[in-house]
Amino acid sequence: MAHVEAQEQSKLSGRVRLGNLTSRIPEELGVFAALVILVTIIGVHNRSFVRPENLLDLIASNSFFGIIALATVFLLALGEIDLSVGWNFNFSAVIAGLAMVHGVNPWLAAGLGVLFGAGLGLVNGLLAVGLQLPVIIVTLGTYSMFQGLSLVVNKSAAVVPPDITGSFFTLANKRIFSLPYVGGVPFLAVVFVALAVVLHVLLHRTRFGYRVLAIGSNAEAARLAGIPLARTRVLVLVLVGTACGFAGSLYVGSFGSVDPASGGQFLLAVVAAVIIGGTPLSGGMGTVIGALIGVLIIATISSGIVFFGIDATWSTFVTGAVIIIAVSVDQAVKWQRRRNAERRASRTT
Amino acid sequence: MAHVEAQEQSKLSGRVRLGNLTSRIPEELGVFAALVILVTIIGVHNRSFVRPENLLDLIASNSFFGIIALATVFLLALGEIDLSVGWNFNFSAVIAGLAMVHGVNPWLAAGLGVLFGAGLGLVNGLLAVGLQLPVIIVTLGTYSMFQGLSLVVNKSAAVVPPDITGSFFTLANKRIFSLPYVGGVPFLAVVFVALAVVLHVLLHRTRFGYRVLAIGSNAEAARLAGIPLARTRVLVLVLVGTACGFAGSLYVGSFGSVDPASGGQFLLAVVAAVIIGGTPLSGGMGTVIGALIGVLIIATISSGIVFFGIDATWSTFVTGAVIIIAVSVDQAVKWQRRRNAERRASRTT
Amino acid sequence: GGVHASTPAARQAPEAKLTIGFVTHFVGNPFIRQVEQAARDAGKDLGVNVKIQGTAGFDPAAQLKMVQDLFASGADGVSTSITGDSMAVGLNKLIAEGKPIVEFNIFSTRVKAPYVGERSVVDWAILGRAVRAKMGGKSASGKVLIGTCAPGFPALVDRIKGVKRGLGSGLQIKGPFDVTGDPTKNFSAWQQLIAANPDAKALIGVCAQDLENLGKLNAQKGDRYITAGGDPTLGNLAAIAGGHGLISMGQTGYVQGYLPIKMIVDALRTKKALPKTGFIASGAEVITKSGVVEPYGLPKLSPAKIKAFQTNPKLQHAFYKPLFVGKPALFGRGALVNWRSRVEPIANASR
Amino acid sequence: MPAARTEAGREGGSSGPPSASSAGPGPAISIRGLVKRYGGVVALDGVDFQAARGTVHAVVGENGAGKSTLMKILAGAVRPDEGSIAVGGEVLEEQTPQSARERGIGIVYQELSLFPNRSVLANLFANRELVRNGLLSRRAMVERARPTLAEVGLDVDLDREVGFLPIGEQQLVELCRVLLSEPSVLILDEPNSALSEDETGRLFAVLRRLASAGITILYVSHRLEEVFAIADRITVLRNGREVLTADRAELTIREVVHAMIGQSEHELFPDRLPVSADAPPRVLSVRGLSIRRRLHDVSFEAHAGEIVGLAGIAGSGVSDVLGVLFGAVRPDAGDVSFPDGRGVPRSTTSAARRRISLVPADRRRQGLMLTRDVARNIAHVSAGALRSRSPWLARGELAAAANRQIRDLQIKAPSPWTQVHQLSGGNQQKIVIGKWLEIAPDVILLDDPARGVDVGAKSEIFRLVREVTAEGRIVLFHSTELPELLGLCDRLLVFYRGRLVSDTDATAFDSRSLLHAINTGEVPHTTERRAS
Ligand SMILES: Nc1ncnc2c1ncn2[C@@H]1O[C@H](COP(=O)(O)OP(=O)(O)OP(=O)(O)O)[C@@H](O)[C@H]1O
Ligand SMILES: Nc1ncnc2c1ncn2[C@@H]1O[C@H](COP(=O)(O)OP(=O)(O)OP(=O)(O)O)[C@@H](O)[C@H]1O
Ligand SMILES: [Mg+2]
Ligand SMILES: [Mg+2]
Repeated sequence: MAHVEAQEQSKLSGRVRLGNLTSRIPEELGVFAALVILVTIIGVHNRSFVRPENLLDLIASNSFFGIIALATVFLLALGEIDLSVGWNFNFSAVIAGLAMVHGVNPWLAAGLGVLFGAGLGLVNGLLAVGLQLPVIIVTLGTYSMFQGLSLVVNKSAAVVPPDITGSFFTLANKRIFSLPYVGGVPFLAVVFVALAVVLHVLLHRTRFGYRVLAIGSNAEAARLAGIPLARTRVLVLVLVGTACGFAGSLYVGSFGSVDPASGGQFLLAVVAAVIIGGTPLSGGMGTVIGALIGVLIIATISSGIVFFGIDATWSTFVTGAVIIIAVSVDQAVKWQRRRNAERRASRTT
Repeated sequence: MAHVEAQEQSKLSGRVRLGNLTSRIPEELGVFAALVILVTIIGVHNRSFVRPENLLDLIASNSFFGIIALATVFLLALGEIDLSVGWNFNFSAVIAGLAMVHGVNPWLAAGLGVLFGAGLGLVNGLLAVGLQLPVIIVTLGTYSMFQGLSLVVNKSAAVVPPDITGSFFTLANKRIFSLPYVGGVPFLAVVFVALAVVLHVLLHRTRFGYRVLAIGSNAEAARLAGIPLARTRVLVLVLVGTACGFAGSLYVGSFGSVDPASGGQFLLAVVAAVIIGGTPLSGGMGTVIGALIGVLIIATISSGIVFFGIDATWSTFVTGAVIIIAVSVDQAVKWQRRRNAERRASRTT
Repeated sequence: GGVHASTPAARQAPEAKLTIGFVTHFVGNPFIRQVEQAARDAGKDLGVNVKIQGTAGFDPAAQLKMVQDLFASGADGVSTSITGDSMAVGLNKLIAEGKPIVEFNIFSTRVKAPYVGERSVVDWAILGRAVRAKMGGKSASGKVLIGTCAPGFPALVDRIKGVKRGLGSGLQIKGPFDVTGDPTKNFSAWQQLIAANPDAKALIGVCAQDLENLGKLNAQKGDRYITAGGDPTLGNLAAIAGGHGLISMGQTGYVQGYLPIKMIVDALRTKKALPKTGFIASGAEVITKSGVVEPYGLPKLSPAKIKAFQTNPKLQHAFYKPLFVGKPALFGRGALVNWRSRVEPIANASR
Repeated sequence: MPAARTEAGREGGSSGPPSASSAGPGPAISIRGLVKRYGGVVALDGVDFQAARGTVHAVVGENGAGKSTLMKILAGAVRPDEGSIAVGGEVLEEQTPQSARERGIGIVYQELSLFPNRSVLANLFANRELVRNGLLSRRAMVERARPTLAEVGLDVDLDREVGFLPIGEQQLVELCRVLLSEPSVLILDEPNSALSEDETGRLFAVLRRLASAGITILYVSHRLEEVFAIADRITVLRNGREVLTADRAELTIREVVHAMIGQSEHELFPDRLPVSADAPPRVLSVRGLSIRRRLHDVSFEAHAGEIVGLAGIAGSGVSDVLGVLFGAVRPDAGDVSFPDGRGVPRSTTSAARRRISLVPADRRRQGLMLTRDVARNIAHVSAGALRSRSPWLARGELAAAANRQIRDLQIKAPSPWTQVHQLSGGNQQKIVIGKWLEIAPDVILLDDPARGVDVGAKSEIFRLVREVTAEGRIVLFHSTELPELLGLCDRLLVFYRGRLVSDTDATAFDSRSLLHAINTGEVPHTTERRAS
């Protein structure tokens, strides 16, 4: 397929040969450019969009599906995809919320929510490994199972912790420190970005990350290299589940309640963020930073719709069109960069 | 990943060598068994479910996303996936409906709807080939674009042809012929099953189908064998688009109207049907008959919920659980069959 | 649809226990949940089985299939919300076969059945007027933002029409903007709307989750804005109680769940067919800090009482049941016993 | 950096391989009654043999004899049905790849097991990454790899994704990876099938060093001259049985070939045939062909009836030239005219339809659909690329074509419906050739076509090449094996760093001067013919 060659070449990645040392032109340059262009355009149209406070709020309020997207990179790097993330998020949030309703200390309850999410991830993992099925098939089932069970326990009513004045809730909505020129930075935004850095390191600087990428690149070769396939697969699904649970608990903290529908729409946004960010479905490659930028692009688009005051009837269409434009910019930058890379490579040989 | 070997093997299975002649044990045995078991269980609980008339109605009323699922097999066989099918269906139906509203002959209008769907497929194809992007990314954008434009043209209201007494509408709801013991067979059911046979032949008995599977198996090798990648890719997307338009026109015919929400939920059901049917995301393989059975499994589950009188609170969970059970049955049968296959093969030496 | 199996109403022996199907959209939505609960209560009171089915979102074709399957599996009557005209042809086919069907919450003029639901325009005009008053009544001026979760969805279009009517002239009304139905997206949508329009005076959302999120944002902004929304959800009540929200319009979901069951059962037992069309108002609930004004002369509810309803269904059953029992009356006890007398032209539903 | 290594050991859960010294009594391998069946096919039929410690033990045999299966079993990648393996006197039970690694058994698989979209460095240390305080230490790994890379002579960007390297460089990467694991038993399954002569030379130097350090080496190859150059002892497999084992000193190539294919060696390179008279004189001419920074002003002519050899190492531009002629690579400058009077094909599709064929160097990535059957692979071009009146895919024709090629190329496949990944490496290679022969191509570009093919089949393939050449077709032939270039070709084009440095009659070179030429670009300035 045409794009296969494109991918092939894009595998030429940012690294170019300079004798033996290598200079890194980040993969994520393209999406980043797309993001900057979007933000600029909207900012020019309406200055108040680019006020640091607003941009930080934007990051914070999109950090919930964002956190899940970051972890999902690992799954796509493995060549898999999890459809159940949205309802895992919802179910975990509901459990955390119910725990608080039943008087558990909010911090403990939040921890419980995280563990619960991890547990649901473990369920996905064990089913996938046990039945030797692709994750997409398994999560097709657990998608409805998590949703259904969540409905049963929340009695399809919003779960509202009685007292949301505690330190947990205040922190979740707080601007924890303030920067010059920028002002207060929301806790959620900090957590989101910090997590992105951590997961980036986990994927590209640890043996675990290397194993994930190796399996995604060539599962059979990984087996022959003695990499534990099943275990790694389960671990990645647990990681994704943990992210869902974590996002869920944060959600309870910052909203002080969980609606039965919360997170139900996450799936498409998560996948969109990850692949717009530059992680292919085919596995063996993945960029957490790209996913971070992908999340911001999606957030910016929906916000831009509002700032441009685009009529509700047109907003959906515009969203789609802008996505196409954004990925085109990404491609354009990739091509440009590839040409430069070749030129520099040749100069050194 | 564990399932990769499983897939590898399942790719091998199906054909069992007996000396030089080959005996074909259909891939689809497993899902078929799962379907039969489901139908039996529900039938035992409530006889009226297994009345031929009811089963035929079940097939007919699920033929809309079903038809799209059949065509989507080609796309997965190519290693691609189209997120926009639901809104392509909706948009095409709206166009066909509007044409009727503006007094175009229903048959012509329906034809127009089909062409329009094909056109949207072409758009996806040209974008994917032109931007050298995976179809999933492109359709992430067109998903919203089609939905948005459809909303614009239908003014977010149902499109209702003024006169739905014409031959087109009656045929779409007719039982065209009647079989002994079975009774009248709905037109939609006939079209759906017939289409499955046609597309099965197209995939496995024609050069076009051969090219699709060849590209899905190894795109680079296909390119170096002179197989036209871009053209085949575009053609497949046009095929999927045509199926969406066709289903859309049928929908208008049989429902006598199309709503802004119609088809919005199709995506997950389509993907579910295809992969439950046994077509992997990885490309290089595909079974249209499997997809047909996958559609029927999904239809049976949702209908079974009603016949069992399972309350709305639990229905979602049950749906998911039954999906897991169904795919497990499939796997179990596959393992069993593989074992037999090997035994028979070795006996022949 | 395959429906010949079910025993037509006419041949139904009175003492045999009836089965009534109830098909909703948005399974798991709190409002829908209340409607379902009411249907269950009605089933208990009237001694019939109530089978509840529903779709996750808006899926007319799927809902129609559920109605057909319900009759095929032996239901004697079905009440369903009409999420799209696609259901009309199929439902009318069943109605023509003599199957009793009642629409609730969302209707289609094409379906030949009676409808129980809100009086969108008139009711939401109340909310509009309340906001106007808060903005300074006659002398009011300034910017009002309106958000919708389903652009162009007929019922919501009517609500917006009502809001605008209530707001009257002289105000700068912007929108409707798409603030989406997804609670998380909804929050950031309103957040961005406020950031984009810092000068707005009032924010009105016509969907259930709007006021809750508006309340949170308003709290962050020192309650600078006048906010209003719909439905008595816990979140909305909290927002109003906390003084972050002005008013919420309810549509008395309990009546929308209970009455259709009663209508069908009455029709079957008295062998008197349902009206082929018509509208019965479920009644407006006006939720403000002072409490909830209920329709049909029901006593005023305290926010605490509404909260109690959510956790203990028995209380809400006890509260609403009087409407449906005893001697027919205009208000209070017995107000909906003789429901046939309350049937209005369907046009009133969107007037 | 011992610190780093032990770290890696713990992290890996596998105690790093015992270095030859710490291995105690050196492991000799002894195999008894090894049987492996695949369904109906018997891959190994009771193989016994011993390999002594510190020796290079060659295992040879025709394609499908069972060599790779045997090696995979030793490496724990495949489970035997019967028989036992003992390494260093210790009988192995339930061997897995991991347990084999822990026992210090290292292997280079014939069909490489690399991670295409991972960097060279990540591949070199797959699952043995070096860790410094919790994080991977890129520097440590580079340091660690450098000497080995130097010794093997692999000079690539360590951050380049392996999938982009030519097959030869990929083989070197896999070789370095196994060397870095410091095995006590080293298994090499056709490790140099795509390596150039001096790369092979460096490999052999390494092997000798390791053997003298007491490491046992099993070496599988079809290049018998090289086998005789490196091996201490030779075992011949035939139809899954061990038919001959002896010290090299006691053997001749002729004897080995006889043991392999049951007939004493017939001429590997067929004599030049007279060009059939009715074939009109036709020519492929290339003028000033250039690709930015890869190919510089290349001009030559290839006439029907002669086999034109392209000699050059990786990076020389040979595959680029072949790629351009096939329409797979876009040139920046230059013009080409084919016998059909037209220029460079717009696409590989139009190339195939103009009966221009390219047998690519990397069969797995560029040539085969591994999970599909022989028939469909043979039909790759005829059904996939060519125009045809009928839209149908006739099973009968598929089978007929497949059987034709199975017969002509002596492909060892149970049936046309056998999946290709079930075939031995050499037989897979024959299929890539067969799918092009099937369309009776007019211009034939061969990029190392006989890689991993046994002597018998090789001479058969060369005979076919000779025949089609005589029928008046244009044939360009590239191989990493200089004897093939010298033995088969009539004319030789030598490429160096993207330039055509020599265009003479093949007899102008002997193997030494050709080796010198491709590695330095310096050609013996001699245009007069030498008697061969
Ligand atoms: N996975 C498999 N399934 C079925 N048959 C197989 C499989 N692997 C190998 N075989 C068969 O086992 C026999 C031996 O194969 P093997 O790869 O060991 O041959 P080889 O000696 O390595 O040949 P070559 O020199 O071509 O590499 C062949 O006939 C092959 O078809
Ligand atoms: N797709 C590619 N993109 C970038 N660099 C490549 C690519 N393929 C190969 N290379 C690099 O270019 C160099 C030459 O590779 P190539 O396959 O072109 O060899 P060649 O010039 O054809 O010589 P040979 O005749 O040995 O094949 C190699 O060192 C490799 O690292
Ligand atoms: Mg081999
Ligand atoms: Mg090359």
